Amino acid sequence: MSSAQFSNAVAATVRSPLLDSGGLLVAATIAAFSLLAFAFVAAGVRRRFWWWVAASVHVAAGVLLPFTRDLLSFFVLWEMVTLGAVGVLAFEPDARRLLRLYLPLQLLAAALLMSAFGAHYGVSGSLLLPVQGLEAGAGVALAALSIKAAVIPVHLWMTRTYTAVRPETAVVLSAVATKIGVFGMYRLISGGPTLEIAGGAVAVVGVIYALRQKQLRHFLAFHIVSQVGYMIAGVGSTVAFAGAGGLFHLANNVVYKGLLFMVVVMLISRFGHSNIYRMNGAGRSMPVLAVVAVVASASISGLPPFNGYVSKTVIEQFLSSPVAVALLRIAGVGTAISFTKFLWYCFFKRAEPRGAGREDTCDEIVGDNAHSVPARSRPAGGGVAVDGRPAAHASARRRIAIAVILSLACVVMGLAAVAIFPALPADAAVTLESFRFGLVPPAIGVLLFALAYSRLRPALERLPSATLYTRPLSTGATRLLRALQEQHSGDVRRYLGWILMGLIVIWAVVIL
Amino acid sequence: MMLNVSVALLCAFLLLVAVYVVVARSVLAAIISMGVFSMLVTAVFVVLRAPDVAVTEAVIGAGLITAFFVIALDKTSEQ
Amino acid sequence: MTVFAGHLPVFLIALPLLAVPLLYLIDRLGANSRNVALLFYALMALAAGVPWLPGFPAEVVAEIGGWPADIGIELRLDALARLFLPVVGVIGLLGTVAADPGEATGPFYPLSFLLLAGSNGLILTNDLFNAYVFLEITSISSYALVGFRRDTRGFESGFKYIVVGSLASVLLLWGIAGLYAVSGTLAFSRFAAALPAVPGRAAVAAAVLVVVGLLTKLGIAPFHAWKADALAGAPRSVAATLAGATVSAYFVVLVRVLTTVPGGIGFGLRPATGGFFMRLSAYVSEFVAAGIPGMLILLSGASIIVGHLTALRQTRLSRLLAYSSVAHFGYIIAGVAVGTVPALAGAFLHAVHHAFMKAGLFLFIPLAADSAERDRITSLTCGRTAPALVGSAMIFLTMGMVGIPPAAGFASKWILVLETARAGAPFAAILIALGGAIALVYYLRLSLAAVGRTRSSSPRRSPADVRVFAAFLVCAGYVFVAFWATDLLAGIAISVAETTLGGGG
Amino acid sequence: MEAILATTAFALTAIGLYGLLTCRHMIRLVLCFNILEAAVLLAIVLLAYRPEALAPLVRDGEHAYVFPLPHALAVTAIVIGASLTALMLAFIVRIYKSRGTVYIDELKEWRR
Repeated sequence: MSSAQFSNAVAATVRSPLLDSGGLLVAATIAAFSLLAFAFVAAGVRRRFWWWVAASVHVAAGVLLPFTRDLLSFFVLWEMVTLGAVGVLAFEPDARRLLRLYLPLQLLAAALLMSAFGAHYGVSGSLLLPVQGLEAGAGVALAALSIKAAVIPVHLWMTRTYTAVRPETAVVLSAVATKIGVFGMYRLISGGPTLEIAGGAVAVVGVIYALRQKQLRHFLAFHIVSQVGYMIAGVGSTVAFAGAGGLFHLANNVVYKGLLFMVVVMLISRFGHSNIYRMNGAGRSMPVLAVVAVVASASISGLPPFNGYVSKTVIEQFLSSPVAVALLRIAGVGTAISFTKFLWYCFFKRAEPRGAGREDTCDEIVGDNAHSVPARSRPAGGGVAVDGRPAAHASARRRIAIAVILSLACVVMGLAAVAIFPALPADAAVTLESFRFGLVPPAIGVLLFALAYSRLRPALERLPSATLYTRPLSTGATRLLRALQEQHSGDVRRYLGWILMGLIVIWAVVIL
Repeated sequence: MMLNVSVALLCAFLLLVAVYVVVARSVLAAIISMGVFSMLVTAVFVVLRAPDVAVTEAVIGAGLITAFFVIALDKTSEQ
Repeated sequence: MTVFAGHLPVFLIALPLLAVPLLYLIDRLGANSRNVALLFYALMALAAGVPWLPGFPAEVVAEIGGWPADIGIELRLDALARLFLPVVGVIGLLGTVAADPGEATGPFYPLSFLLLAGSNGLILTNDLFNAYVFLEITSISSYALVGFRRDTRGFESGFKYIVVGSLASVLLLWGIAGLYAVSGTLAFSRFAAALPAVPGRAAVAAAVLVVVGLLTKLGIAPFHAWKADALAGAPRSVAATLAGATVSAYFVVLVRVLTTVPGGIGFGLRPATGGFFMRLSAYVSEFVAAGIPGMLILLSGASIIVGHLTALRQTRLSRLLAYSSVAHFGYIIAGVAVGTVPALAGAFLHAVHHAFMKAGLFLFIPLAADSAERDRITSLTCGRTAPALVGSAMIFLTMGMVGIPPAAGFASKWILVLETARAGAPFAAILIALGGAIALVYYLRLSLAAVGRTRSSSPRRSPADVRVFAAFLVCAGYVFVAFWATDLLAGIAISVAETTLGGGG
Repeated sequence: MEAILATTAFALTAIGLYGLLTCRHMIRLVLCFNILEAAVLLAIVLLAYRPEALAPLVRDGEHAYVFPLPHALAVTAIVIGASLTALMLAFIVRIYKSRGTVYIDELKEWRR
């Protein structure tokens, strides 16, 4: 290894960036969205200076990462994304609780990635970004990237932190971390049908768990999981067009998922809680927001001509595995049901009287702190938000304006997809057949919502929690640590015994 | 042959004393037998034609260290 | 220059030894020996840097009394010694500077010079038995220094340390006798010629004894349990010296043994073919056949796991740091076992970085605790002297320990991960990488606990505080500078590794 | 004869290690260390032994001498062992003064 590699890995990325259209698209989208998201945050609650620094590091590392040429810079920037997020979370009211969950998983991911890079280096002898995927350690790298991408059994860090931070923070965070995980798969893993099917399965499971959520932010967090499934199916395919579709879906997702988070922030600050079923028909009092929400929902459900439609249809057309395609279609139906429910309950339906139904039973995410949201999101200027007094108007108008810009972006990215991202197939999204595939699943979804949702809901809520495995894991770990501690305290003769036993075992292994 | 037998007897005695050092009831007895043990080791050194080591062992091992042990035992068993 | 150079190895050992009775005399006469000791220690640290002057010969061999190396004692100032002499000197100096005047009385300074003489001797000697003698000098003075807190805990620590250390010495002595029996020589430089390229069982058994004795002194699992007890009971300045300087000297001896005894290092498994179980069984059998390097890799894995996991639950900073040392020496030993030039360079680099970082963190305790006894993590604060500076320096040191980029420790860990993976020990690579992750958890706990609180009672500010502060800042400064000088340091480490491998065969 | 002495050395080591792992009294622990050390010394001196050689004290005429280097090692080891013993005993006395116990398993100040 040349020692010169260590001087300033990040600067090396800046000096000689790797410019390909996929990386440019992702970086540009993250950068543009993050600027808007910063403006959105600035319009609301006042943050400390160091919060902005940490958030900037988080975003800047995410923007730089697509341009790296070598694995060392990739790893350094990956770590800076994590560190920035840790910094951001450290300024949240519940910092300690958040970090206890966020850190271990992220660090596990970093460690796995580091060792995968080591294995690759061991086989190939080079630290340059591999052209055909990692030559060794691809499985380990995939595990690391899956953690970062919040794939379903290891999604906890994402679903629990994004729902427990102050709502505006989630807007900023949603743009980078999971997307970096997916982008890493694009750069480092040479996929195949297995990865496509896995992506499809993640999309379906994510949507099912999203369907059972009652809190808005949990609902969005699980939709991130589901959308990541689409992206994995795309970038995990060996077909170039499917990969392009996956990347474009990633970019689209940054835009419309961020937009949805903004909508949710505004709903929460309007109503002071985040229960979907008690939003009381916000469409009447916030018509612009309702339009924005419809655009975002249409995008995520893949309705033409919005951006989600283009990427979804490209992915589905070019996947090599029919199973994966079928899974993605099912996930598309689920997404449509889910967002019809969101629009209906939040914007169009008059609320049921309080106490009716079982809304107050908390679902799978324990310790939901939605009830305390208004207190935390109260702006520093005082007297804004909750009941819409005049002081709130300026900031609310600014926020709405940002949301409108983003919804316009959804339309533009859908209509001018090929111009924006030339790697996409030129005519894939404009054939009659693709329109049909774009329209049918959402239509089925809307129908199913109208006809069967009330029957579906209890069944969904009886599903086992996706976090069943955490408790035995944590008790086991605690016991192990306690036993270790017990071995290390007290009698010095035990230490001597360890030494002699070690010596005998070593002799037995080495000599015999 | 005679040498072998006498060395074997010496070694057997050495081992017996060593075992007694470990298992003796009273620590004082163990210390005294440690002195005996050192003298036996000295004898073995002489047999092995190492008079320099034997002298050192006799002075330090059998004399000085035994004295240390006795002093330490004395200081830790007052009251 | 050459005349002087020829005597430098002797001076580096003899002058500290000379200082021992001198300082004792000064202390007995009632004068304050502290300033004399510091001045003299600083001179010794400077002398340790002399081999870096331009024009100094690449290797200096001093035969004591003109005897050749089979019979007499030979001191050899080679590249490895040149790298580690300043580490031992500077960290020892920092520890001595930071010594609490209340504890550093009587034979404290004479003992620290004995420690320095022993450490320098360990680094310089070219003879295994001579190394044993210096090891005992070093160990005995460190046992005595550990007990210098003069309370129950200090004595208990000292006694546990001496018991475990004595067992290690006995094992080492057996191993030395065995190696002498099979090879007929005790000089490091002659093992390669005296032993067959694939040593027999007796030679391997003896080498294992020597290595286990040294690993116990270093604190590698499962021979590490004494470490937390010893370092927690020691005066903080002594703990810093032991964890940084003395351990480096032991490490040098270990490297010398492993690089000179045939089959001591060099772990490289070929990728096997066939189905999964075929490959697995081939891997396991090759691993067992790898002998001492395979054993070292396994021990390093055990150290990383045990060290980091045990550190997770500690409530005292000193114990936490001790267990973290166990894990870090696991990293280092993995690099040594692999034994290629870059791996060895990574190990050396990490050993040097770790010495400074660990010493710095041990010096953080007297800065952040309000009494010698209270090093509980929950009661530490940065709020006595320049809280912001102390806090940020401490965070910087912990970043170095974890291996996060803008602090030293990242590059060396990165090399170790890459090289262990390349040598066919991917689990070691994964463990090294994962270890950093676990370390971040407990170091973050420390950082949050220490930075998040300011002391309400009135600050105590004394000259001793300023000294500790200065020593602490030097360590933190090293961690900062070393990151930006990684290229330079890595180049040095690589050249040292090359000469070490080339000279030893 | 070499075989007998080598066996004795190993047996002494075994006895010493047994004592180390079973004795509670700290002074007895130190005694065990002395046994262990005597065993190593025996082995080292045995290394130099040749049946036909004389003790390395120079006398008139040509004689085969026992190789003196291991003897030098053994003497050094004895001195080192003595100082270790002295230091251990000093610690034991200090522990007894401050803690009032001579039993190793009662030293548990560092449990947490």
